[in-house]
Amino acid sequence: MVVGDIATGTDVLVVGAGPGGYVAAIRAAQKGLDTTLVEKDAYGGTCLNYGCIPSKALITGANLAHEAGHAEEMGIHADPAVDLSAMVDWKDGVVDQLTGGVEKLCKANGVNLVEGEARFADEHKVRVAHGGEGQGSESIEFEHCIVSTGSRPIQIPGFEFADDPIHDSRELLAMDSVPDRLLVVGAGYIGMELSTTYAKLGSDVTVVEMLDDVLPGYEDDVARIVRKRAEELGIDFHFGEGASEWQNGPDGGVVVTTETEDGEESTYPADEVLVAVGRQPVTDTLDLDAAGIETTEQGFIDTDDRARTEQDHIFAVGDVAGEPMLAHTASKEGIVAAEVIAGEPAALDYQAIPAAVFTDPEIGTVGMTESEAEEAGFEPTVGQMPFRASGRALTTNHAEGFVRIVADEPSGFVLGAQIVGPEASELIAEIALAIEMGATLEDVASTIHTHPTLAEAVMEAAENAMGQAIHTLNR
Amino acid sequence: MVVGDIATGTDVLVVGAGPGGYVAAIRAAQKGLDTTLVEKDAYGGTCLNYGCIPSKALITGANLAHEAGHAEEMGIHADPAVDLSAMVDWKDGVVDQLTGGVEKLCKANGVNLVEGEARFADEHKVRVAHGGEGQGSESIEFEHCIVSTGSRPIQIPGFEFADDPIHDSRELLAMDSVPDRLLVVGAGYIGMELSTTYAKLGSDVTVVEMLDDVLPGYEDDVARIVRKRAEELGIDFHFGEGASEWQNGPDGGVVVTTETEDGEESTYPADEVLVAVGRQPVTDTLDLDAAGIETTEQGFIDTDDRARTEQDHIFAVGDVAGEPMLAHTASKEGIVAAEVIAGEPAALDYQAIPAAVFTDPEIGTVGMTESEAEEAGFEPTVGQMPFRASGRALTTNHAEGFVRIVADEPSGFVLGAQIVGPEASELIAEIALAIEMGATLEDVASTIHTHPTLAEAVMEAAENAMGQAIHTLNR
Amino acid sequence: DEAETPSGRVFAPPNVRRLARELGVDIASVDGSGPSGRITEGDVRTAAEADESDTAETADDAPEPRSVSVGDGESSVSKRTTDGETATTVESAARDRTLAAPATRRVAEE
Ligand SMILES: Cc1cc2nc3c(=O)[nH]c(=O)nc-3n(C[C@H](O)[C@H](O)[C@H](O)COP(=O)(O)OP(=O)(O)OC[C@H]3O[C@@H](n4cnc5c(N)ncnc54)[C@H](O)[C@@H]3O)c2cc1C
Ligand SMILES: Cc1cc2nc3c(=O)[nH]c(=O)nc-3n(C[C@H](O)[C@H](O)[C@H](O)COP(=O)(O)OP(=O)(O)OC[C@H]3O[C@@H](n4cnc5c(N)ncnc54)[C@H](O)[C@@H]3O)c2cc1C
Repeated sequence: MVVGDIATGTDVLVVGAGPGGYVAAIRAAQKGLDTTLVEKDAYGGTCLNYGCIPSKALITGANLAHEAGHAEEMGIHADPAVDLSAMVDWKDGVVDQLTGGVEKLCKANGVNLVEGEARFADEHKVRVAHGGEGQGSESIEFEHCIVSTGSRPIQIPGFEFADDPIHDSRELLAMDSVPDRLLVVGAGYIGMELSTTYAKLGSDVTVVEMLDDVLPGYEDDVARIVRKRAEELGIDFHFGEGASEWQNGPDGGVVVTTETEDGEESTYPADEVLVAVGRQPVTDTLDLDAAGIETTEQGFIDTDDRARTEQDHIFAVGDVAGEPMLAHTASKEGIVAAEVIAGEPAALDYQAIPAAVFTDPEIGTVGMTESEAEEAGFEPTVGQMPFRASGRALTTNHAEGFVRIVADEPSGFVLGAQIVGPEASELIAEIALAIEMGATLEDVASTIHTHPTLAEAVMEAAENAMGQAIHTLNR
Repeated sequence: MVVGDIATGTDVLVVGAGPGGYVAAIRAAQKGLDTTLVEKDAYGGTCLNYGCIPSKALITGANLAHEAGHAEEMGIHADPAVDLSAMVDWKDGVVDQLTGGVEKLCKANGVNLVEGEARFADEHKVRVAHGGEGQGSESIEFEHCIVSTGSRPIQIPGFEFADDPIHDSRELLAMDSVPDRLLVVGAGYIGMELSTTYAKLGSDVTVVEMLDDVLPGYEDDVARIVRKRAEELGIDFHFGEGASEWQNGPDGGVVVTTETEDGEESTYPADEVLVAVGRQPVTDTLDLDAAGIETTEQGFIDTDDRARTEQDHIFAVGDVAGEPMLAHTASKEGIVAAEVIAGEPAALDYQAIPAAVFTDPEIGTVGMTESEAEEAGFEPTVGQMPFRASGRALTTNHAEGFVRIVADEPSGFVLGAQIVGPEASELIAEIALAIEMGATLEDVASTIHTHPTLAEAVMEAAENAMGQAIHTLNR
Repeated sequence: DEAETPSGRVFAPPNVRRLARELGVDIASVDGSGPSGRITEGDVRTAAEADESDTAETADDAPEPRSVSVGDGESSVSKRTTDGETATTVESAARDRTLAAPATRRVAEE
């Protein structure tokens, strides 16, 4: 059936069904607003289909296979064989379950779902082009719009994702078999998560990074623990080098050339290449000027603390709205946008955004580092608990890393935390709540923590900052 | 060298170096008090040597071996062989590291360590009998005393731990090899943790329990998930039966007879028998009457909210002070006792004690259940999030269970939570903090939680209680 | 609009409960100004001042002085006492940072 250009109207039009958009749409519908969600590709967006979820699934699989194969110390002898295409099938099953769930939840909450690609026609109208069989297009008029079209990987000159051996993260999460030699360009969190995964699955991994350490933006002692472990896993790092070109190699693979700032060249053979140097907002395909919205030089949409763009009735949430480009920020912004449209006193007034990196070990951070706290005018005091002093960490056979908590000395208010170690992604949740609640070190230290758990290390770090830790020597 | 009966004096005498005693001693010393800690067996007490730590270490090993052997679905093919005595050696290494740490921390904080068994001579004096080579004894006079002598397993008539095939949990954590057939008497948390462990290591496990379900004290829907999984692992449950006697069996093992309330008998063959029917306080070997202290009928010492006994200068902490008999309660009581002795305004004024059971899946609970909240006069509202709707849970391939949060409807104050599922022991920490802080559902729901994490399910449960969950349908 | 809290349960963070003991305030009788009546540091200090101007009597929850020879002769109680400023804003911060819980901020917003 060919659908002609019919025009419909809606209170709230949401463009893009990633964690920003689908959450915004559900909340808007929950608030009684007539809501329409347009998605051109797959419900759940990058996060559920090609990002957070697939990467974490493969990390689980790689960890299990690797750990079981390296547990002689614990009396476990195994030599696991990994069938990557079966692992990817399992991962796809997880993704399907979640994206199916998103679709069902949208419908159950009364969100109208439209498949197609939206472009602004004017300040109150989009045209949606339907792909595939049905073809055609439709116009949708809206009172309010939430733009949540996400981001795509940045390409570097000479490395086209269209070329066979050159991959973005999405392709690397859907491989048939484990490459013998993997070259990774970029040691940010996506590059590091995937190099660790493939190193554990058995690839020889080489990482080239322009800067001088892994995970730029993280403190030295945090990044160092992850880099050391990656090196133990056999990952070969080359810092201060940018990938400049690639050629077919003599042995069927490719040879990648890198260049330092001074123009020094090196070459690395590989079978597959992952380029993970960052992501850019998807705003250039939206005809945003028709809606009267400008973007920044990098293509981001500026928003205020209600997630509003320069057009009062148009909101932007998620990766298009700038850093931090994280799924949970997208969702939070989506919720705020929906509630603001519903007339509620919602605002992006959070104190801290937690973030996690699922490397080995994991990283979890929230709020301020010590030096950020100082810059902000606090008098920071810091407490630390190494996991090697944690009973629970030792019993899990993962005792690398530490919990560090940052607080304001005079008031005791908790300002931030950096955790690197087992389950760091989960442990950070307690400190995020502490920060939001305006909790003091004493509050965290006085709260009884279950023994034996990793979370005790959070309590212990707070006690350490107060000079009264039991399981570490106080400074 | 034979030490005669010399008398020394101390501000604070701590009897027993478990998590109650050693923590109390360290804190007392930190407060500048002259502190002496007497231990007759091993630093760290039951918890580090024979309880929490060893059990969690073996659970880690059993989980890894079992998971790796059952991951075909994820594309992992392995057939792990377990050398239990090597696993136990690894566990012993973990224990040594921790108990060595406790000894060092005591010394570093200036605690005087005395090895031997203490008995009260009068209200201000103990006699310490030195075991082993040195023999002899000494008297120690004290201003204040903290009794933290812990607990021991209860024996049942006819089942002597001295008999070869009859074991307490301590012995079961130090086996040379995996028994073919293990019979477990008692389906409390220790019985369930160990049956699950041995089932995963390959034993045929039979559990007999007097009551009609596993884990008495936990809500039905929580216990059911753990029982179902245990049954999947091949554990054979017999409820409503008490073990009455055992005999040598024809095949070299034993035959255990059980009896129902109505006198119906059954017999079960086994190679090894674990009796885990509860623990009783170690107070009968202390000559407490010489100190003017009576115990309850079950041998516990009554204390007030400062951990004080009927003698103002004598405190009792940990398992001797009654339920809940948990390591972290012991430590908290130890800290309060030490601070009260130091003249500080400390008190056992916590609102909630979290607890965990390290079964498959784990259980974590804190504060009130819905019915407890009702009994206490609140108007409870409940929110729930099943882990099968959690992206992170699905990516870990462990999506059984749920997070349930209990709050007071009119005020929104969080009152409790029951979590059964992956990392439940860790996730409960955030809700413990929420309860202590007087947080409302809105506070928990508004705190940004990292994606993808299990902790998001806590936020989602709070949203569900508020009728605005995104990833579950609201009731 | 606050209902009586059942079973004498107090909704106040640990540091506020400790402060109440330190100042000899019976926290169960303090009116909370936070969301749903949560008790803040400021509420306890106000109650303490009111107590003081009332009578010099201390609540029965007050810590008893104990006859111990503490190392430095001074308990850490006095060291821990903070100045009288309220807990909601940290003035030392150059940044305008509100240290109030989400529910508190929403109430303010409304
Ligand atoms: C490998 C990888 C791992 C990651 N891991 C994590 C992690 O662990 N934690 C984390 O927080 N973040 C992670 N991220 C980042 C996370 O995926 C993004 O921050 C998040 O997806 C942003 O959500 P969004 O809703 O803004 O956009 P997206 O998820 O990108 O969704 C945008 C949607 O809009 C659709 N769309 C675009 N244009 C149109 C149009 N014109 N019409 C209709 N539909 C349109 C797209 O098809 C897409 O479905 C990861 C990313 C990658 C690539
Ligand atoms: C298998 C098992 C698993 C467990 N798992 C957990 C768990 O996961 N989490 C949890 O919270 N709890 C757990 N527990 C319970 C936990 O071990 C106890 O609650 C905790 O050890 C109590 O601490 P305590 O300091 O009171 O006593 P104990 O740890 O029992 O220490 C008492 C110490 O006093 C010494 N002593 C006794 N009498 C004298 C004397 N007269 N003179 C000198 N020394 C003396 C003993 O030798 C011992 O070292 C577990 C227990 C077992 C058995």
